[in-house]
Amino acid sequence: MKKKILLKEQIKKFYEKLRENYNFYGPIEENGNIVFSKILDPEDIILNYYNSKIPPKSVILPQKEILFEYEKKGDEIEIEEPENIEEKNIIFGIRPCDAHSFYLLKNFFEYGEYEDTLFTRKRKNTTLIGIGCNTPRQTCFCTSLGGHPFKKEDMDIFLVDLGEKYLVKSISKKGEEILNQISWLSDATKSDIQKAEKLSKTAEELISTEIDIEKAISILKNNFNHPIWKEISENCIGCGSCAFLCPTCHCFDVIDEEDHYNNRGKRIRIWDTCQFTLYTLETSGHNPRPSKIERCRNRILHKFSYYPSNYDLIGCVGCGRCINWCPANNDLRIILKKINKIDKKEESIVA
Amino acid sequence: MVNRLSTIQEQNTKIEQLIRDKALKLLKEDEVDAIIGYSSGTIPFKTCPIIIRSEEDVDKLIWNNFCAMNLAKYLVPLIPTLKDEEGKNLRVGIIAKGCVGRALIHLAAEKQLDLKKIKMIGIPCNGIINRSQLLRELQQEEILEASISDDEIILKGRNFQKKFPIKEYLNELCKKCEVKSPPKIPDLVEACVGECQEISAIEQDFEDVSEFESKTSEERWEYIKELLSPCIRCYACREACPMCYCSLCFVDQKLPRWFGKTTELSETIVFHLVRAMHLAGRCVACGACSSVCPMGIDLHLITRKLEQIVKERFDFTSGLDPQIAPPMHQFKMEDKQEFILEEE
Amino acid sequence: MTQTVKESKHEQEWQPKIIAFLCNWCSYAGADLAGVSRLQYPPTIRIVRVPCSGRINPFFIIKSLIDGWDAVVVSGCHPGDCHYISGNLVARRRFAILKELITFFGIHPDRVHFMWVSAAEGERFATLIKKVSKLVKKLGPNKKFKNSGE
Amino acid sequence: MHKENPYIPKITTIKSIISENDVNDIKTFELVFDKSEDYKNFKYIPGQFSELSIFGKGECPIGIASSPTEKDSIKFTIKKMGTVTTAFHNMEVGEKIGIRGPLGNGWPIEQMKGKNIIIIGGGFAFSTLRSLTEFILDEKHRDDYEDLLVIYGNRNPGEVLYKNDIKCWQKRDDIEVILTIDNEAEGWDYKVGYVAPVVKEVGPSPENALVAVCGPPIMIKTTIDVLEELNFKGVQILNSLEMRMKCGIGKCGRCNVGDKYVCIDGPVFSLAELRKLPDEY
Repeated sequence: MKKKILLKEQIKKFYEKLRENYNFYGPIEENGNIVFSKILDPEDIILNYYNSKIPPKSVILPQKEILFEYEKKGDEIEIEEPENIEEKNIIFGIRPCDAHSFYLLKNFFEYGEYEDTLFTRKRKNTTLIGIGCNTPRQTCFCTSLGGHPFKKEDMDIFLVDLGEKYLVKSISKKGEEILNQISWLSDATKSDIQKAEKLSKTAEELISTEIDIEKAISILKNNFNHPIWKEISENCIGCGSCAFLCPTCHCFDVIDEEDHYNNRGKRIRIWDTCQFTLYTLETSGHNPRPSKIERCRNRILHKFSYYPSNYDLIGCVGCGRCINWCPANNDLRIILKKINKIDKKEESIVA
Repeated sequence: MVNRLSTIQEQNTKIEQLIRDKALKLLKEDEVDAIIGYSSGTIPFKTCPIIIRSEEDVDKLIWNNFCAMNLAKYLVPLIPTLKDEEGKNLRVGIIAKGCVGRALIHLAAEKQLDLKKIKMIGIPCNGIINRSQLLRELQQEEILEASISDDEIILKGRNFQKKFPIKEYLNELCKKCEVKSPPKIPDLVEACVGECQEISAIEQDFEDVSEFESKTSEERWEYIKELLSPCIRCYACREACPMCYCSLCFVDQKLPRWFGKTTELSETIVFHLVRAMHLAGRCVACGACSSVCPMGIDLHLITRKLEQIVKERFDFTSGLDPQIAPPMHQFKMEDKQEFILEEE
Repeated sequence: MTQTVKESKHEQEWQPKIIAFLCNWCSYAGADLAGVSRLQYPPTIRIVRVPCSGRINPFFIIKSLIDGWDAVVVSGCHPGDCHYISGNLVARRRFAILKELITFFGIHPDRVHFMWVSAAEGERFATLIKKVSKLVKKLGPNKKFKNSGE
Repeated sequence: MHKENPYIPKITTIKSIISENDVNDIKTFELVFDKSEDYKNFKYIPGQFSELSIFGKGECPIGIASSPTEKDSIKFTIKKMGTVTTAFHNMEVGEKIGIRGPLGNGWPIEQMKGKNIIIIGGGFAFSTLRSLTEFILDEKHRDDYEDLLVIYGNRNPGEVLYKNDIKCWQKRDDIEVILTIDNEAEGWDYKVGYVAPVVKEVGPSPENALVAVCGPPIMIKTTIDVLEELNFKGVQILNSLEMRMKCGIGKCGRCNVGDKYVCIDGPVFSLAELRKLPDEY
């Protein structure tokens, strides 16, 4: 399909058209933070943002999600499926790194004998309309992880901000179907396309961090007991901000909420993180990961060792959120660089 | 003595020198095994807490107005990093701005640590910059570099450079801080290295608190709702708080499960309400909880209220004297009881 | 049948539900005395007997509000009369802070009441409960937390 | 058509509750599925577990104590420990329990065929071993396996689980049952001593044998040492791991040991496999 042009003042029209059939999510400002939320007024959409505070995974993997509801009727128990799964969603203005996180999450949730159909069905019903990053942040390092500020493969429709207008390209069939519904988009000119290509190049050059991830992955295979884990966990305070703001972290806790008044209740899942002591604490009092050392190690290894060996993917997209918001400034880039400096000789001694 | 009339930048240089001199001396004379301090951060507005163990690393220690974390957190006995191979506690030196000193003293008052094993390297703190406020003011502009020049903070972005007066962009608690350098402990003078001050009581007004309290119930509830609605329950506030050292926080208790753990507004409000209550008479007003919040929630008003309650009710200020029992550890027959319901 | 059944005004009126934690040694006996003496007070309270007002964890009070009680009453022995010597004095400091904080957070102070009632003060108990009921009735149902009002 | 929501439990009813020990903190619950097709779909092998839920209280993973050869109902032995298990102990016959499963890999019954089987259990962890023993003893399966030896240790006689089943086993000649308790007690006619020394004393031969071990960590550790002394190889020693779990299907993330999830890759691992994993369980 041909590349199209969407003028900035047409966003409203674009939104009005699509919200008829979709829940339209986009980046807006809430209490000083950019978050992905259901758009009620197209004027609220902020597209010249760096990246959202809370990753857009929250749209289909919300912090609190109902697994099912039940009702007690006398001796019987009736179980009801959650309602909103079949609703169609659009996530508008998602960044390439976050779009890639949806790919990782989808692979994880459908892996194995048991498919998490709550997630996969929601993912199927969600269309990603993404936008390239003209100016990546200082902390971005997606290029080290196979990403790119203009990577469009994980999206359905890809936009490029050309200043006063957006270059629009459908990537998937889903995207093409949506664009076919919108007849009034004008065609892009050659110079528009050239400009987009130039922007892509400039953006790539702005990313200054370069990390040899393949090397880190191979080193992490053998260094479970290396002293580096003590070193990097020393200033960690054990909060969950890195995980809760991470677009690929997906671990959760399951709890029941009872409504005594109506003999009803629901089982919900809420985000959880391996950084919390309680995460692995067993009722007997035994904790397989009793200190920050094991917990920090698990976080790094999960992303850069267990993910590659189980799913052949890297569990990080390089969005830089954990770097920006870690209270102790425990910088992931520095951690990976330190790991890459582990000497092969040293390794064999420790192992 | 650091000259109070000099610019903030000059003060910082002097404080940094003070830190390095004292740290070097302590390590050289084998008075301590490790020193907890701040090292330069990897992104603007941030410093990275660091634990150094050798003289060569002394130059990594820095001071500037971004040193937001309360280092006392790293000394709470439940955190095991500061133990040697055999699990024994190390002798530790700690870079102590006023509130870090207060936290240490209060922890000693609660018998959580032994001040005899600690060297407090006191420094006259000149305030911590409110990162979230500045980020909010610059909205979506990315700040590539933040530096301090004279009395101003200079922020550089891709195509801008802006200056802000530091004094106006300090944390609210720092603006009202009366304990810039850590209090001198009368019975343990040898634990206080560097600049400590003699202080036995703080007098301050609580206009900000009374102003807030003059609002109606509903207005206050709306304010609290708005304030806490971004909370994602990452517990960074709890984990950064030197006083939150319970091995099992009330919110994590399961038998019985008191309060919900979701991000529903009423549940987050209850979490912050109960946490505040647990900090009454213990909070040292360091503002670490607000500084570390990834969502930029500023809890200073609650902190101020706690300070006001214990000051006005029990005439107590936390973290000044390890010998005085905290107000919630004691009671008096003549405590005020105007809130008790009477027939008329 | 032409006669329509009219609900009396009294039945239609909203009645608050108030949970009362009474200490075993003074206030519970006081409430008992109020009953034995046939003193009238509104049927709005549900009593939980606890060993001492010092037993009251502030969680009990907050949890009650979350669970939808319209108000919470805690009553213990008068200062100096505690069966455990100082339980109520310890509790008093806690309650002082709790009451100030919940008021600060915007929950109406009349939702939580503390009182001292001795075993001999049946009348005082009845009067105070009347007073509390009146205050809470004026406030209306507790709807601040999600579980309430149902 | 989409696949089913994996978090929705099937409904069962408690048919009977048996108190297993003197202190009454271990009970065996017999559950019957409300819908017969749910039972038909619940095909399990010994060593697998299920996520049991009490609505309003939560869910917890429990090993299946019955053997698939026992018809019509399934059994779970539950010790009163945390929120959900305490709620279980307050349940009565006729109440509803949710169940998801069977989950996990279970004991490798195919690999065990034609081998001498040695079952070593300690205390409360005997439930899935009971399942395995009953399975092997079933007339349809008994010929598939060679000698069967069960060594079961407890702190005191009152703690011994499944007393009736054990009595039946002792009467048979195709199984050797060795019971032991930590300290001597009145009326105890069997062995006295920890499990590991008893294993050493019995001295089973490693030839053509597989050992299934389950018990408290210290017992497992000492027993493994003894077995290695007796020349058992790592691949011959099977272990069932425990970890905190929530989802049971490899999604919630907390039960990983290295890159393996205990809930889907386990809970049964051979010692050889465990040695390859980091020591984080």
